[in-house]
Amino acid sequence: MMIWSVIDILICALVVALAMAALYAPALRQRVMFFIAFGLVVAITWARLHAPDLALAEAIIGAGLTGAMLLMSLDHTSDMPREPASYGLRIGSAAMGGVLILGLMMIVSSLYPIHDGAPTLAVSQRQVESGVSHPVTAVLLNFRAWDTLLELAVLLSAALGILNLGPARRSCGHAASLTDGLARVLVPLLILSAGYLLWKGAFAPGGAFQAGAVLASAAVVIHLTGWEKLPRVGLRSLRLLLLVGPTLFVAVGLLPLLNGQAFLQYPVELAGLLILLIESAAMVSIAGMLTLVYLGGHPHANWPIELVNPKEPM
Amino acid sequence: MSTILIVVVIVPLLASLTCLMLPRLSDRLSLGTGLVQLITGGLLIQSLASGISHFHELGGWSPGLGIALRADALAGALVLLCAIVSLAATVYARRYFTCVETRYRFWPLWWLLSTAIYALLLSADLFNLYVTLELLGLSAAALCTIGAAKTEALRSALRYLMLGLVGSLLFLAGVSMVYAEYGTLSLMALAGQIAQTPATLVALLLLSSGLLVKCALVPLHFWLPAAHGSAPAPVSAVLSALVVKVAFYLLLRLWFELFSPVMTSLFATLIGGLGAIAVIWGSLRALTAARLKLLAAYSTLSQMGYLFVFIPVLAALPDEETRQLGFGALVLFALSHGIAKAALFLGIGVIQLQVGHDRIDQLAGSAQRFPIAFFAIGLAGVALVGLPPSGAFLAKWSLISNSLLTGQWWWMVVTLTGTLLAAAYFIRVLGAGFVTLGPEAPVKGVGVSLQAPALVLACLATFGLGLGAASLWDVLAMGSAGGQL
Amino acid sequence: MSMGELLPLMILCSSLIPGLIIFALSEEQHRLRSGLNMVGAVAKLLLVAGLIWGVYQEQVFEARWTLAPGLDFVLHVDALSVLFVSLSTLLWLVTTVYAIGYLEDSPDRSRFFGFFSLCVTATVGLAMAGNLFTFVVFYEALTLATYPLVAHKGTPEAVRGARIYLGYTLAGGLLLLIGAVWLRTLAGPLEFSEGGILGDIPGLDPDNLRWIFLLLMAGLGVKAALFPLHGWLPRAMVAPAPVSALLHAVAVVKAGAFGIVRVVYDVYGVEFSAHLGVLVPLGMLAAFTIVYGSVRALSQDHLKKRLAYSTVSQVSYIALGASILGPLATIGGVVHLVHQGIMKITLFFAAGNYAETLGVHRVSEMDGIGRRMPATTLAFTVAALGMIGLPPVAGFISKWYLGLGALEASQGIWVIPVLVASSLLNAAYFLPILYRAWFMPQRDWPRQMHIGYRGETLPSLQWPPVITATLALLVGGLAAAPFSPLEWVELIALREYRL
Amino acid sequence: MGSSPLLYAVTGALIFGIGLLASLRDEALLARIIAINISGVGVFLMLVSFAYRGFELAPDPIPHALVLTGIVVAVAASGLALALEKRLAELPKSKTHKEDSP
Repeated sequence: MMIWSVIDILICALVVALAMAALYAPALRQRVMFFIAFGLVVAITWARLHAPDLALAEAIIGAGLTGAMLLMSLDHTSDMPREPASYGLRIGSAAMGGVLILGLMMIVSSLYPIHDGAPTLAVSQRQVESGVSHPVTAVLLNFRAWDTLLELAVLLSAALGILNLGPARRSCGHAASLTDGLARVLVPLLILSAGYLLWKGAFAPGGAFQAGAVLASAAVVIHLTGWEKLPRVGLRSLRLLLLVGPTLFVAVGLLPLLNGQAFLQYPVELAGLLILLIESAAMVSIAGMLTLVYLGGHPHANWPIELVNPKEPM
Repeated sequence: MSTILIVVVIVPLLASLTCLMLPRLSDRLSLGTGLVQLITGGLLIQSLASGISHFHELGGWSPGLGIALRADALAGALVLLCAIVSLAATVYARRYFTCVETRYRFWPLWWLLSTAIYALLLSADLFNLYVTLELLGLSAAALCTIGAAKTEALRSALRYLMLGLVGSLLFLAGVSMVYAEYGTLSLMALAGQIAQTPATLVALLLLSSGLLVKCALVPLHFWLPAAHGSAPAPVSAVLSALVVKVAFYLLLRLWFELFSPVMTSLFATLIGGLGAIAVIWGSLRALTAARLKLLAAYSTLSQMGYLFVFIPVLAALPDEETRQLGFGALVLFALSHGIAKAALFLGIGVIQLQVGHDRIDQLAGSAQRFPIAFFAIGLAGVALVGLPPSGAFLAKWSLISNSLLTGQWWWMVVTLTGTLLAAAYFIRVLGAGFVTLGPEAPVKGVGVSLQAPALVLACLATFGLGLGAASLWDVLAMGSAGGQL
Repeated sequence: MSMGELLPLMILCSSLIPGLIIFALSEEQHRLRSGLNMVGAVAKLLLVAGLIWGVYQEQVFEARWTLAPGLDFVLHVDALSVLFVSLSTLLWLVTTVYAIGYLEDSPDRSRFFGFFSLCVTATVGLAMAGNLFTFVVFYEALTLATYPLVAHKGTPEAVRGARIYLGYTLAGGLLLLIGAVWLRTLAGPLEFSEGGILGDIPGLDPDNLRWIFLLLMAGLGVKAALFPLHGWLPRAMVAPAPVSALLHAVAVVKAGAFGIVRVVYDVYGVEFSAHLGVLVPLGMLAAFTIVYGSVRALSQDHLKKRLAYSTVSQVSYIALGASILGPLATIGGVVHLVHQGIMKITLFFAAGNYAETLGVHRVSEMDGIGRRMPATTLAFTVAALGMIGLPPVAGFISKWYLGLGALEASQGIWVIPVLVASSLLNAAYFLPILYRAWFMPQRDWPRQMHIGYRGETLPSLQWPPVITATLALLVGGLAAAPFSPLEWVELIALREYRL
Repeated sequence: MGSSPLLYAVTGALIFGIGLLASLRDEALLARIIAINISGVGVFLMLVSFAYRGFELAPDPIPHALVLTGIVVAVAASGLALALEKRLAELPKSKTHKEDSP
């Protein structure tokens, strides 16, 4: 046990140190690098705290996708900030912030010991009715499926907002080291592992989000190598790509209403199948949306539809 | 299982997806969706008034394990408000965005925002509320950028987004503390359990400050004027009328239902004090604003301030019955402001669209050129200032009366000062618009469907809510029979 | 719904509905617009006739609508309401005729007549308000409906005048609101009742009541143009003549005075007010305003301004009457509500005719105008003499009863001199006008309009002042006839003093 | 289960706090996005340590699901913010209305 305590202390110190570095390093580029490192250490932390789903998600999304986005944005971000506030003001606000943070830390420590609440007990009791054996997937796709549906809506609104803004990022020389050959190996591997993660989600860590994020990262790799081979998605296909996940989710959710049951109340015997169905569709949409989020703009100037005459009457 | 709650939240989501799928149908589809929402809202409030309480366990799981949707009278009243305002704004947006491509980009996001609002109003789960808040923030920020290639609009949208994120983060921190302390996220389960512990107090502060950012209470207000002042008119209308309002709705739920054991009179007075500053400061800024939309945005700051001034007065009321009445006045004020502010923004949008700007010192001739829109602006002004027969007048009457009753006359002074200032900034607008131009021929006429929504809303705020307010109290009394309030 | 509920609502709607329809009309539909206006005005007159009959028979007219728990919107008709309702209805009819002629061919008439109708609706509602809350509602509504009328011309000067007007009246409205809310929290629903209500409620703190009285009077005093709250009135002169006529004779100024009467008699109760000691200061202020307004009127060359200061002075007679304990003073004050209205509207019609037909705005331009426009000037003369208080014109009756009342309340020592001084001052600013108009040689007029008609100007401009001047003569000369204002006011006084 | 989860929870609170403070500084957008993300991780860390039940017991799955949702929401929001920034950078540096900014 002793050795674990040491490891815990080390991990925590590392997390805090990297966070400070990512927040206060002098140059933006350094901060981004530290942030990516921070994400990786946090992924390890999740693993340590028995949260492998999160470790996967953090590594792919938190450190990977966000890091890639930040790196790409370095080009057009104006450089380091203007002259900061006066010395006294900074000391003052830091002192006040410090006191607040200390208070928060003390309050958090007063929360322990933590006991299982009624919902936690209910999850373990009713796991069998959820159709999947992995509890996190059961919570995400069944017990709290409404959260997940709305989360898809959040992703959709980010993607739509981005599509409305302007053209996508150009692929550029940032990742010159990532050679063509490596990418040729990496991309099929990523697609394969996405499928695996999706399938595995029913009984082990993994699922639509991780799988979708892996797919998106395949797209990122393609983009980074500067391939023009990223299949040119037509407008209609793009819309379908974004839609299929949420639409299928809603449709499956609405069906039980016909029987006078609740929204999203899957029949117990079909639950596993339906969840897999929803997850597959969601994975495709998530991949599409995350790719758009990464690209930061639309691949077609005339999103969302090809118009003969843009001023056509209603 | 109340299927009507599912209709309320799913119809806009489906509308969003369908508008994305079939852009060419989206104009007509949106109109239909708005109508359906209005009918649903009406049915919901009607059934609530007859004493039926609505509850839906999503996935069939009991609350705690799953997420529940529920509607009491307060939620029902706000659902109806949102349905009314968004229908008006939808009709308006069809004419406002003259470029068809812009409309096609607008509708899916518009209905996502709507989804977020309804999901938030009906949600009975703390974490689910966090997700709805994020959906609200993201879709609203994305909408702010529609059709605008202006630096100003993009910059304020970005600031709006970032502040929204900070607010959500604070809220999430509060949620996690609550979960650690009580082991559940269901509002119903929490309501009976909340006790006076230090962690609960901190959780309350975190949740409240997160929401206060979104309500733009002074001193967390600085993002609002730019964001509301530079978005397209229908979006501004919904942002000012609904988006800040639903954040306030959540605060009401937290303060009066969940955390009532932790709410001290000191806390209430502090909140009221900030509200009072917002009332005065917002009005003063509105008085000196150079543009109409900016004036309207500052007016939102000040009007939101009143809602917070209600809090200490309500908290000090001695018995349950008068508090119930005072609470009704608060809800009435929120509804009245929502509808009137939407009318104001829609009316301003007409002028801005036709004249090409909304500078107050160049408004001369507006009263002649856009009689309907200008009349709507005037009527909305009546409701915003709180003159009879508007709903806000009744609410202010109650606020003043209660502040005298509880011996807190200073809230009355704030209310009256704010009212005078509000009158002053509206007189400024009316005066500028009434100045006639020379004999040169007026510009082409403006379509009725662009002007009518503003007028309908303004009439509703000034006459409808004023004369029909009594039923609100009836509904609130019915709806909260089983609740905490 | 019984007739007792329906009639007050119908009276409101008879101007509200035409007003709303008129807003929707286009500029060109002037025939329809005028028709609607006239139908509304005549219908209202007929309905009011029914009302008078009913109230005389002691029928109860009351409509009640709960707006919020504890806040009822009440229309209740008593003898005092009837007096004010009939005055406004009658004068609205005349003013509508006048306004149709006055605004011929000017722009934005739909807006004008729409708000004009709303303005009368608010006035009538104010007259029929059954409790203080409803009164406040209509009081504010009146402010709002008149603002666009004052600003109607759209010149920077008009907009400025309107802004000042709105600033004053909204601030006054707020004071009234505070007073009303405060009193409401102390004393319950505040339903107007003859003889007052506060005297019967035990346990009220007299000091609070005095403060509230001050607030209410300050709020009402703005519209009633009590010194020092009268500043808006001369500036609101920029409004078109029919608006000025309505503002001074019926709507705004009278609403304030009517409110003072309501509060003193039907909320506080005149005896209870005297007991609180609030009447004497009110009376002093009214007396001062009477003299002050007259003195200021002396030095005005602008005709409408001179009339405006005259209004400041004359309206305070009503407040003065209300502040003297005793039925005779009450009669004098309340009957002046009617008499001043009829006379002042005549004066403004005449002033409007001068300005519209000949472009004459100033007293110094009026030389010989009596020969050019004899009918108008004759009407003006009758009204001016009435204002001075010469029998048999109506003004005499008011002053007579005021004087008697003051003697009865043994306050003659200061009231009588005020009345005398005021009458002398009235003479001093009206007689020179009359002299110029009749006896000085004609000059060149700044302009000549409406000369194609048989009369001296447009018929719809010429007849209204003649009619109202005749009316002023009739109510003065036939003051003892049944259903004359004086007789009706005696009925009111009997009921107020529970005699 | 020792004090490990407590340690992580307190670390989470610390990171949440410093991230939040940093996000309020007047800095380049990129830095503020990093700060908000770090602050979010702080909240997630608290939640996950609340879920931890020691080596032998399975953790509480609910916070894990919540955090997963939170991670996805965070990337969506960051993406939108960065895209807005990109669009702003592409626009010509036009005159901004001075009187409009509060």
